[in-house]
Amino acid sequence: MAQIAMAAGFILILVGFYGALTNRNILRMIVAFTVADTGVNIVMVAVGYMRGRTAPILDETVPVADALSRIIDPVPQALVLTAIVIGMGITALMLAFAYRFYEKKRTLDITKCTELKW
Amino acid sequence: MIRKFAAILLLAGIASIFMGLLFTYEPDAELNTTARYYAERTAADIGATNIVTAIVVTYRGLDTLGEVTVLFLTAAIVGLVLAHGRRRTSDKRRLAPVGELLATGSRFLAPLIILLGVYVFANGHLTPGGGFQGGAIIASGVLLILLADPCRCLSHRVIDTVESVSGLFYVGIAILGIVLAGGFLDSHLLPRGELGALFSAGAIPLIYALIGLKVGAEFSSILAHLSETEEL
Amino acid sequence: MSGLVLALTVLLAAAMIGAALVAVIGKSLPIAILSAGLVSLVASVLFLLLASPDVAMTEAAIGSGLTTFLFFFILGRMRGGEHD
Amino acid sequence: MVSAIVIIAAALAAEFLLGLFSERWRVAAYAVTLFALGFMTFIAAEWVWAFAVYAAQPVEIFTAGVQPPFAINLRMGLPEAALTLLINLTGLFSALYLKRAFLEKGRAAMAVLLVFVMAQNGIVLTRDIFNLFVFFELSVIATGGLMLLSDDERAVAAGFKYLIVSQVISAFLLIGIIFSYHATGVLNIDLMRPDHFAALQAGSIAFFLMFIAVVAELKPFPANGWALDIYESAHPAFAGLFSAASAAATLYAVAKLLVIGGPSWLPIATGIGVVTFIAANLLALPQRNDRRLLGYSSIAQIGLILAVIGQRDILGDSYLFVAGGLLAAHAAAKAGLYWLSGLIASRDIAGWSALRGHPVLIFAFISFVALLTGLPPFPGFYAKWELAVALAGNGRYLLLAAILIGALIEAGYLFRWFGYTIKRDKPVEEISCYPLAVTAIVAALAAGWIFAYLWGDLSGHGNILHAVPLLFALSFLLLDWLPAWVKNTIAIVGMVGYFILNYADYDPLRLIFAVIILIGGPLILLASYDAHGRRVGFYPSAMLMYAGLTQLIGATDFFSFFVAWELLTVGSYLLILRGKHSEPHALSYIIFSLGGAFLILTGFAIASSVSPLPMSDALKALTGETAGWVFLLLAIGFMTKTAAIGLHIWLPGAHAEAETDVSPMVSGILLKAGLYGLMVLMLAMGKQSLYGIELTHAMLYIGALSALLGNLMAIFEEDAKRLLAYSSIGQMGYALFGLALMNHLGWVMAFMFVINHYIYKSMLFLSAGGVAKRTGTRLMYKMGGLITLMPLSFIAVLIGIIAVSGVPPLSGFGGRWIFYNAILSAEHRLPMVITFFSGPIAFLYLFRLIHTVFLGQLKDENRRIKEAPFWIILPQMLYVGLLMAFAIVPGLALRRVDAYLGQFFPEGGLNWEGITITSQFGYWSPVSIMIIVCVIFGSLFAWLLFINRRAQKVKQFNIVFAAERPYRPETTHFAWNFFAPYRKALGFLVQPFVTRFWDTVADILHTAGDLGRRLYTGNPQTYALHFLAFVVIVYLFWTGG
Repeated sequence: MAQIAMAAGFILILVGFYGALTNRNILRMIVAFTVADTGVNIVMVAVGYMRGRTAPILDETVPVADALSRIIDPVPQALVLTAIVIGMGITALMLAFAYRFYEKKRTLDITKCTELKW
Repeated sequence: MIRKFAAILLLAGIASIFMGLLFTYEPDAELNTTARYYAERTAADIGATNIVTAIVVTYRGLDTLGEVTVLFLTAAIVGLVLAHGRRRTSDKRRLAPVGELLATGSRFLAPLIILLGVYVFANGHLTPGGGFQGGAIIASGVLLILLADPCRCLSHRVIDTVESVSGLFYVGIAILGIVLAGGFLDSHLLPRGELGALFSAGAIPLIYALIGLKVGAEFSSILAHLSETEEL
Repeated sequence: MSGLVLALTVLLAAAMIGAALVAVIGKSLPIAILSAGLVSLVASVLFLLLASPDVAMTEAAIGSGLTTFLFFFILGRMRGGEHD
Repeated sequence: MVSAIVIIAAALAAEFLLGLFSERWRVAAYAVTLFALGFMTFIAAEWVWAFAVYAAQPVEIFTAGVQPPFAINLRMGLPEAALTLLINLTGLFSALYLKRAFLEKGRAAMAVLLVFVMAQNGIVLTRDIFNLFVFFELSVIATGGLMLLSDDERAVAAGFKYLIVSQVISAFLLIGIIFSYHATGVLNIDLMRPDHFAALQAGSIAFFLMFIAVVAELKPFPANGWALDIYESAHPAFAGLFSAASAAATLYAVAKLLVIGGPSWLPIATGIGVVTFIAANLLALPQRNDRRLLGYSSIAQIGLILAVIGQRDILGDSYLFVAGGLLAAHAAAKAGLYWLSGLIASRDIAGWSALRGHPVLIFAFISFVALLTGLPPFPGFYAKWELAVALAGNGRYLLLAAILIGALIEAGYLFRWFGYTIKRDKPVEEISCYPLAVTAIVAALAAGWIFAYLWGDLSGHGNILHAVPLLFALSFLLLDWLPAWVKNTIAIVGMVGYFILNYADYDPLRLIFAVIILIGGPLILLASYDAHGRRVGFYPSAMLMYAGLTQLIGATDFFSFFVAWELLTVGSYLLILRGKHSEPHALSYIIFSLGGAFLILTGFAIASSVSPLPMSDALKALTGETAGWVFLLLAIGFMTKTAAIGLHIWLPGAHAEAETDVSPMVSGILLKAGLYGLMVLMLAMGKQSLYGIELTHAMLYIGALSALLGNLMAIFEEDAKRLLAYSSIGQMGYALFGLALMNHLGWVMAFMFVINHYIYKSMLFLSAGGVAKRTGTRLMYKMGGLITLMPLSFIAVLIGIIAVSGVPPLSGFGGRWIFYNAILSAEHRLPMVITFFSGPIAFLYLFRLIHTVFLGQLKDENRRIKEAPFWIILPQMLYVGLLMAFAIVPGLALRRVDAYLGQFFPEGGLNWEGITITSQFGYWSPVSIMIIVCVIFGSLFAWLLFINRRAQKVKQFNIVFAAERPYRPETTHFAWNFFAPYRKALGFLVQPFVTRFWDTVADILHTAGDLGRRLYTGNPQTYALHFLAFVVIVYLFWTGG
């Protein structure tokens, strides 16, 4: 199951990159990047998954004493939480830059931002 | 066309790297060193039932501090980027007011949503959810207000103050950890309390609440900045 | 039970990839944005299956909720930009 | 001591505090920002102090009160302390510089800067890989934000490009981190071990992804287009910070990662680094935009440091010294240069000529260039030396060669830029001397010199800045406000004083050179009294050259010899650059010199890695093929300085275009440095052969060809000073030939040339310079008939050419006499014949100096000119006296040398009894020759006067108007193209093959750079594709290798 999720995550990353690298519209690029980000998150969570265990939350069903044998690895989840928020921050930032770009050029074509080169 | 071809070719190369990872991946049968420590010690040391929260707030608190800073930074930069083109308020086109129903509904709903957000981060150490999720929910409350009443100018002053004060308290608590407890961001400032109670797990609920407020304020700030842009 | 979960996982994965392809290749930008939101939403269900409720909540609230809103906010400001 | 984590906490607290300020309280917000940065700097400085002075132990900082790996921990050790100090200090000065922009943009911008600086600190301090990711993201976002501070509208797009590429990079980083965690069970860098990764294939791929993502932040070639756009368009204050601080932090992160990756990753790091170093330098060549050029140079430097980090296996503990030295130099120089660029309105590198008239800024500029090119006394020099020795000692010659080639290209464009600054037309727009900006620049300058001192103290070779001659030269920087004549007096007194104090320490061989440098130098400096005003920049440069020369002959080990070599090179370059039209010539001089210096460095590095003995003993101790290679490298290196044929193209321009009193210095004195090097080399190593070719034999041919072709080129020259310059090539050829004979007389002859060449070339250059000063031209056909107007100059030239051409009675003849004796005892006939024939050719061009300049018809426009100025004539007259003395008693100087050479070449010495000198083939009595010649000349002259006593003086008239006015009037002049018939016969020999060859090399490099940089299309998607290509290529190398 983890492998399936992981494979799906990798595919999302590749699909996202493909979209981000071939679409000329900036908004579409950003959309594609969010897809890739989701893929990364899925891969990360899948790495921490362990078959037949439950979420790392101690309650009546998972008493403290059993935690060692009942819960999955909590670390990747903690990391993904951070990664999601950072990803959202960068997306917001890119959107703001896109707005500024459109404001100046009245286009969202990424190939039009090549004044700086060589 | 060449670009597409190159992209496909290179991504095929990347895919083969990923396949190397995927096909040699073997799930752990037992928790590894780090996870084992958390599973065994969190309840006793930190007193939080949600181990992820304990990790996020305490063990890897520096990451979270950084993460909060990412949002802070993003909000600040979005403000800077958009401040450039923003015209004075007087130039703003007056949009037609939205319907009475929507306005009233949102006035009624928004506080509830915000309350829900508070609930989510207040219980972060016990149940799934926490400062970030709670913050996002608060922000969606703010979003609702913005959508319902586009002419309303959200007070940046209030948002910034909430954000700054909660941020300062966060850093303050972190530094207090050095002085009073075992180190930066140590949550043993406050008593551990009873496992599973609302007021338990040391400073975690306090920190997560501050994070919730801060994140909520930051998201709101981003949204408010965006909502003040001109239609192009 | 396990077989059901497995089947569900495969289904979710397929749905995600499908939505992702729409998001990346599809013609209309609003639909692409919605599809990307859908990818996140399906991913959050997948996170639940992977025993990660915290991540699932975050992904749903931030990944599929706020981010999608942000896109539409910006898109609304740039009429005509979507056709470039 | 304040805990290091307070650095991060302070930044965070300050930025959150800024949120409470109203937008109206910008000044207060700015004060908070500065205070926070100052506090962060203070903490870092405190730690540096603790580690450096009290040798404190590194401190681990635990967060959350839990041991790693269960919580994030930081570490503060000496490297961390030094790096955070560097970062925070740069941040502080950038903030000062940015005051205007900050007050305009408000507190949000200040908060972004604080986050940026904090993130760099975090990258350095953290020991947790995911935490590293968080700080990297902060750094990326803050970079995007700080791009908004620029006035350049394109900056926003550049920031956006970075965000796009970093999205791809961070995906790889995250996947790498999570799989590394899976493989090792920890996120802590210190607890991850190479065997964790080696066990599992997934683990090693995970490490690969992590590594490649962090390396991508170092802007490796070709995945660096975004960085160039950032460098080009960012606010200069931020570009400096970005180049200095973020490079420092990221390099340290890579160093941390490489520890866990294990030694198998080191070659990959080196490979990426070296490719980046060479490629970025090559692509920089055709660049005209100053900030983009600096961007290329930044990328190159970082690549070099990455390569050094990859050589950790052989550098051992000294890798911190080497990499740190390069990094310190890079940081100070790049920050300083970017900050300088903020003062200048034009974005073209030629626009930097606006700096002229601001000596402090010019000094800062050349210091920064020297920092970057690794010249002494800066840390990059020590680093270069250590690196070369380590690489040569471990047989990594290819890598060493690659690094040196890259460094040479970099020196090429940096010195070209400096040349533009000094020589190009000043733009209308003045620089804006914004006080805070100037403060930051001066701080960078001070940092560069402090680093120089520190690295000198840390190196095992002694501090370059403790050498008296160098300090004497540098003190002229502080005295530059004095009038020229005061400085001239100080210089003369200093040099003569140094000689008097030290002359007893020199052996006869060195004594000859010491006299030429320390007594001959002041003699030429007499001519410098002619200059008026303050002559800013002349004395530091000249004294730097003399300091280098003085230290050269005092050097006994490889290191100090090489230091001196580089010092004299830089000093003479600056001196030559002062000439009116000398810009391209000075450039080709410095490039050839540095190229030669790199060969010498390689030779020294090989030799000193074999044997730790002092220089001559170590050279002696070499055996086998190594000895041959070392000899070859060093010989070519030294022959670059003597302008042997093939390596000579820099000389004519450099010597001819220099100022009147500089030409004799660089010709009469500086050329001897190469001969001195050759002498030291050949005395120590004797005859060496490589692949069956005897190297001294090859040198015989080179010497002979230099003599022949140098003289041939001189005869077709119209420009008096160029003629003299070409003649120097020939003269050095003779000396080289003499040395290469490897017998007693050959060496005596070479010494004879050392002395003679100094005297007559100095004298002739002064005369030619004096004449050129009066007539306003150096073209000989525009002169004529000056004998009556400038009689003293005439006498000097007459005596000079008699001496040069080797006819009796002057010392030149002595040289010839010894030469003929020497070749009679040598076995190689062909080079001997060639050398023999170049003698009469010398007479052809020397004859023109008298005939065309002083005899013949006086030009109308020259009727009113006067004799050359007193101070230019005075040394010439002294030289005339010297030549006479040397002609009569050559034994004065040569006797002791002859005896000294007896140690090395016991056979074939001369017998110096009485006033005659006897060899195995005959004898030479200078005094009787003098008497005979004087009698013959005197009687002939008297007879001529007698038969011409009734000669009538005829007024001459201008023939030009007799018919149509010619298109090029000079073609009708009899002295123009005087040796046209010879050109028909021998012209093929003087075709500029060599010049064309080197031009082609330069063209190929330029074209390659120009084509290569088209890779950077400006499209962020292309940049992202470059990154993917980079990943795939490195992956293929890694799996394939």
